[in-house]
Amino acid sequence: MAKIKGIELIKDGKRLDGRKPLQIRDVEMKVGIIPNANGSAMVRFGKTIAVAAVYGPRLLLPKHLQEGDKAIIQCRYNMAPFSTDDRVKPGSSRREIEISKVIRQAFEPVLFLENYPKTTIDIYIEIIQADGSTRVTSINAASLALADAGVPMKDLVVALSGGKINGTLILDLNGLEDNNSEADMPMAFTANKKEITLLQMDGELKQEEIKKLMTEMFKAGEEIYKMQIKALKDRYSE
Amino acid sequence: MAKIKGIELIKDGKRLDGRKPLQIRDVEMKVGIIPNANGSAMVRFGKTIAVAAVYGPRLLLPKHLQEGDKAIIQCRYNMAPFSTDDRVKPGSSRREIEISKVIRQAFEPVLFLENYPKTTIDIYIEIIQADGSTRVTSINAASLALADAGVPMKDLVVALSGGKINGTLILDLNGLEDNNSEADMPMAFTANKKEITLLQMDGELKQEEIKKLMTEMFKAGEEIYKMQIKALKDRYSE
Amino acid sequence: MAKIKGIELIKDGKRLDGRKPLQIRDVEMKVGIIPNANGSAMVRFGKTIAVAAVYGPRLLLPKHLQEGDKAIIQCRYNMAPFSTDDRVKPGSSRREIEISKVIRQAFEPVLFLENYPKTTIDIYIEIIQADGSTRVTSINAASLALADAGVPMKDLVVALSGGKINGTLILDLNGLEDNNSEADMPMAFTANKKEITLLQMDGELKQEEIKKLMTEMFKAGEEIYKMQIKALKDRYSE
Amino acid sequence: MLRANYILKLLEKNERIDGRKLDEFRQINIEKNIIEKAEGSARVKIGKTDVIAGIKMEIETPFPDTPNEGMLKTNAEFAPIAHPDFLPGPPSEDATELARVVDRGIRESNSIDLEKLCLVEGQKVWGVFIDIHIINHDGNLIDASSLASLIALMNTRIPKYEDEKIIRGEYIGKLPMLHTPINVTVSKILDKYVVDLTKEEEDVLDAWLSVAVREDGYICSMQKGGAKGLNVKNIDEMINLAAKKSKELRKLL
Amino acid sequence: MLRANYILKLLEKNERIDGRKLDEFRQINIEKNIIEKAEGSARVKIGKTDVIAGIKMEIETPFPDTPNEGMLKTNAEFAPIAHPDFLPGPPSEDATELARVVDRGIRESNSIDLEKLCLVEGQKVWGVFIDIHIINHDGNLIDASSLASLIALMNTRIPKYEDEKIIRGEYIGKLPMLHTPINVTVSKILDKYVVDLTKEEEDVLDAWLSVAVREDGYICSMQKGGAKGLNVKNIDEMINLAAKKSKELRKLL
Amino acid sequence: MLRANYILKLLEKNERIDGRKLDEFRQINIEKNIIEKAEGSARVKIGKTDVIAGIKMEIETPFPDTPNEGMLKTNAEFAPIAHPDFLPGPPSEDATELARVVDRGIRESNSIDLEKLCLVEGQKVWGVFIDIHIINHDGNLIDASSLASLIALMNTRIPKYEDEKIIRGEYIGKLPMLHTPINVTVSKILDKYVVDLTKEEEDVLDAWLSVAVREDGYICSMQKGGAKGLNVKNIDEMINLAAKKSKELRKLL
Repeated sequence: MAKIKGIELIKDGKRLDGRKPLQIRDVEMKVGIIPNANGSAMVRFGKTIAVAAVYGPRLLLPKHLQEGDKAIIQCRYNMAPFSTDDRVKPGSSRREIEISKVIRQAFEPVLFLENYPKTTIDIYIEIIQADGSTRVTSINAASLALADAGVPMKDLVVALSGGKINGTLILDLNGLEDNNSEADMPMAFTANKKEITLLQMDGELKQEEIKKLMTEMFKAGEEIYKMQIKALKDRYSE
Repeated sequence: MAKIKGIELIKDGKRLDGRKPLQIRDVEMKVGIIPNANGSAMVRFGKTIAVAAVYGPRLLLPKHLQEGDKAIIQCRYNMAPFSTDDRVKPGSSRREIEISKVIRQAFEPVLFLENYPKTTIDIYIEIIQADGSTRVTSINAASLALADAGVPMKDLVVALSGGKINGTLILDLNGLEDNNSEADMPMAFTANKKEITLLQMDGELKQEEIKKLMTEMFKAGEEIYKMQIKALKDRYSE
Repeated sequence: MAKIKGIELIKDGKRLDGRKPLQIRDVEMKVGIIPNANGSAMVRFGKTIAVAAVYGPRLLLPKHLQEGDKAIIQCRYNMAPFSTDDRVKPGSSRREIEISKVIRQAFEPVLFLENYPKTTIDIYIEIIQADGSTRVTSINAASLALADAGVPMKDLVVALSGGKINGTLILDLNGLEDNNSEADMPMAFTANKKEITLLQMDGELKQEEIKKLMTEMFKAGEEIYKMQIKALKDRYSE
Repeated sequence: MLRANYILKLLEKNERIDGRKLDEFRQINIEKNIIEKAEGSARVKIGKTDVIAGIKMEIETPFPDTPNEGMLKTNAEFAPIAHPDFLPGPPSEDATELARVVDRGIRESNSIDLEKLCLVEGQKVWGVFIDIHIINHDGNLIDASSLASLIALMNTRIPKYEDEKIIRGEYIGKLPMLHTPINVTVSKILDKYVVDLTKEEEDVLDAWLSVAVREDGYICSMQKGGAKGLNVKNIDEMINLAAKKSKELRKLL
Repeated sequence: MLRANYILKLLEKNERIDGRKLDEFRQINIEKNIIEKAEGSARVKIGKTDVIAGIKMEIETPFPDTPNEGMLKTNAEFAPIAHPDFLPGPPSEDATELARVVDRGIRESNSIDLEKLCLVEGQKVWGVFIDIHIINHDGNLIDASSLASLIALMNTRIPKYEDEKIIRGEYIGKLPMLHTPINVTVSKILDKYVVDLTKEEEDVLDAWLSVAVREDGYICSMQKGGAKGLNVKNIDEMINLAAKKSKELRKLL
Repeated sequence: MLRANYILKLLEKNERIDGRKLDEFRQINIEKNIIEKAEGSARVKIGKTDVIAGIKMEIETPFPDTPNEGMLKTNAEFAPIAHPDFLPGPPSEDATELARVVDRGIRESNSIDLEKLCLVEGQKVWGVFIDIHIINHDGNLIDASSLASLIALMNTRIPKYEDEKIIRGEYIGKLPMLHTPINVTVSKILDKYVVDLTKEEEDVLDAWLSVAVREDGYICSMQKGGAKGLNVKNIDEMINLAAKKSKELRKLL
């Protein structure tokens, strides 16, 4: 999804894919899709598809990496080579390294790491298709995978992106919007306590716009939370 | 040795280097060429020259790589930068990684790995010059190097390549033939029991052709085996 | 600083930057510039700026790298990406690997390594700006950093470069001279005993020229030694 | 070890732990074109083994000795989601072998009409990138990956190329395919020939032979693996079985 | 741990271990153009934290979707001279994050007029390489590195380019700058907001928010870090504090 | 350690463990053009040390500041066949030093007439790749590798280059050589100067000086190594010895 000079992303109050500004895309969530993993999930927002698997808590080796009083989280966010318009070369880019770190931190506040000394909780994420908002889609998938793995969590983590196009605040940016937006703000938060565990922003926003956008994101987050709960129920009622 | 459109590789029953279809190239074998190694050998098929050295069985470090009940084989097949028409960049290519693996497996069936727990038997192979059939030449060299190292083997391993050019089954492909053949089939087998320990094939062959080719390869293998025995005798009668 | 065909580097007994043949550039030395390090120093010869930090002796991990009866020295010479005309790509080049080795060896003779078994003395050098003679500038900085770290030394190590341009022997080559010289000879030696601990030469010199040049380098080294002593005194009288 | 012994004991009686016959595949589930962004894609599940192959078309410089042919490159990633033993990092030896075996089956059977992929002789050709992504590993990765790759190729469309740019999302036609090789891996355990092994069956195999069979019956590539040898009779019978099973699998295309 | 407890105890009383107020920066020392070989450079010391940013201008091929814009690339190296825990080797996760946060602050605020850096559309543009070199790490690397990078850019000159060669040392003018984003990182420790943490303070923080504020008041990038969450009120107050402090820091430009 | 002590004890009496004089080389065996595929090659054995140097000629883009000169690149691989301590992997520090010392001897003596290797100024020149492959390491790798490289270069032929392609196997002439530097490494053990050390002698040396001497007596490169220092008198005497031995070795060319 290229940067296009002078593109009009919103017309007559509708986005190019027909959505209203604060409407999120069609969402699909499926828990337990990887039999080998302790927990796993697929989450799709529009064309963006993330698959997450959780392995652990399991003993961390070699020993010198262990923390004596708690578990560590190891997280890798990876884009499949075929997930984008131009093929992604295998191997971690600097973007992927940074995203892996912020995703890891999005879960640190909700896990009882002190209960599992010397172990690792591995969160692996594969972006199967990328059309914007991949990191927040990943977090929704990882949240479900952790729950599926039976790793105790203080709260589920819910995530989505907000932004601004042609002066209008929007939710859930797709790839074209992401690359041509005035601002892009991914956020993750705990479903009940609304503790923000990931927040990034790129672009140009006034402080009031940030506040307004967050309010809308919390609202939409309620819906995403319900979908998470439903996906987990579907899994256990299989 | 490039791929050449429409090249005629066999004329009047003779190959471009003058050989008959089932004739192997001039072969040279020399055992014990690397004083530092526990065992070593050089084998030449035509212009293809492979040097193999064996170190071990020796303690494997770091410890966590050790197998408690047997030795492991570590094998590296490597092409010298000057061994081919266009310089080979140093560092293992995917082709070299795969060949290292199949060569290792060519020897697993004949070694008494369970006799040497926690150790490694290292088989290192350098292709000094490459003119086709390098992996089978390597196996003949490694077989001699293992014998020279005094590593007990159930049987010597003998290897050669077969293939098809212009509709004719041939043995011991050179580089030009390899790159322009209809089929290329490297094979390794135990000299006496005729257990096949490496078999690969690329190209187009009917099942009957495969059988016929194997029969010829076993026959030629007898000759190669005799050369191996002679090379070992020459070494010990030095 | 490019290679320039037929460039005249010395005219009327003066070098292009106005120096006399045996004159070294303006030198600046400052000890203790990195609070985190056990010892540190900045040394500038003209535009060439080297920063050195010493960490240790400190326990070397992982264990299997330790020497039971002495400390090891780990040295890394690194060029900052912005230090040269064309940006230097991050990551160690072969040149940097070799220079790291010869710098390490320049200090081995003067340290009491046997006093610190199982430890490492880490010497890290960053070239902030490169205008010739970077390795010798680095050694002067490292010598001060070691002294600042309180690592006992038999003697301070002093270093400078000598060379030949347009038939004239010179000292302290700058970048343009280095790239267009007839010979370049970096040397490090102990300040008092005059034990040479680093010596390299590239170019064309007769044996008598080498002797003559060394004599001049020892002489100039006296001055550099005095500057080292002064820089250390300035540090302790802060 | 108890589990391994149990598997072997059952095999002696020609039985398998999941009730299958020795020459029976698990259920195969195929989804096509699941990745809109890829020029072609397929997901193949064989039992619990789950593999996605995606095809990307990119502009490349041809190899000097085939200046008017497109290029084929195959890559396999053992994504760490797929098995507790898979770790992040560069491709393992096994992933490298998998990619190369799949690649050879397709390349050596002349599946793709590479000459039709030349844009400017010696300068610009289409590169066909097959990327194999393992989602869950429960054995028989070679057959699953080969099948996924073949089906993905059969559904690949060539994008429009205008003014030195690939116009993603607009297509000028399908990838020209000449042949359809089917890869079947036959394993020998004890004196039995078994197909489509699960991961725990793979842990007790003696040797395997992977055979790519073309629609015209030609064998286009073979690869032997495993720590034990095979004799000529074994090879012959394993090729027979592979050829027979390839006909069944072909019906899935 | 005693030290950590002491820091926390003081903070409860709104005091810091070095006597500063919670919203007070350490002394900031700025040196410009310290590297003659670089097209621009700056050294920024904030207390004992010591950072050099150097700018190199190189000829690059533009990205296909911005054929008439220059390129910006930011790299950070945690040189092992700077801290006992920094080791030689490829950039760590933290160094990667630092480079990307600095990069985004500059990129997203449109600091550089990249369109003026095009030489031949689609073929040749100026690449602006920001290299951040940490000399001593005593906390708050993001603010120090951002400031050093901005000042270095503001002092960058474009070299002459003739006959396909860069003439180093001869310049045609300054790098065209449109905006000057100032990055301020606010940390939450207990229920306090604190700026410009030292390394030992960073070891006890709960969460941090880094905010790039433009001269016109626009927020141009944010990054949250740390192992604890933040609520909306926290975020709002932290942005407020960042905006306020950015005005102070701006006077240093 | 007993062995080391024995070596030292003998040296005190000016004796060596293999009966040689201190300034005596082991037997040197030279084979030329052993690799048909290489444009030049040589195998040099000094005692049990066994080294192959191969030369490949490739088309390269020249460096910007020497647009009409060919390029020289030297690489050394400590192949794991050659010594129990050599392991597969990227070049070690010692292999890197070896390659650079050999390279400098040849480069700094202007051995190759690089200006004659220009095809199109600024665009295409011949690259001369020296690859050193250690077959067995029993000491004195620098002298053996330098000699092998020089002899390989002296026997190198330039391939035909037509229609943007190298025609391997057809040649237009020999590589133009201007000078022939001979590298001799002199080691100091105790107060003795010794040449051509075996591996076990190298383990007890104090310092070494490697000196490349040209046919006209000029010294073209030097490298000091080892954990002890050398004084001016040492250096002078070691250069003397190196110059003397270089004349003997030169007869082997």
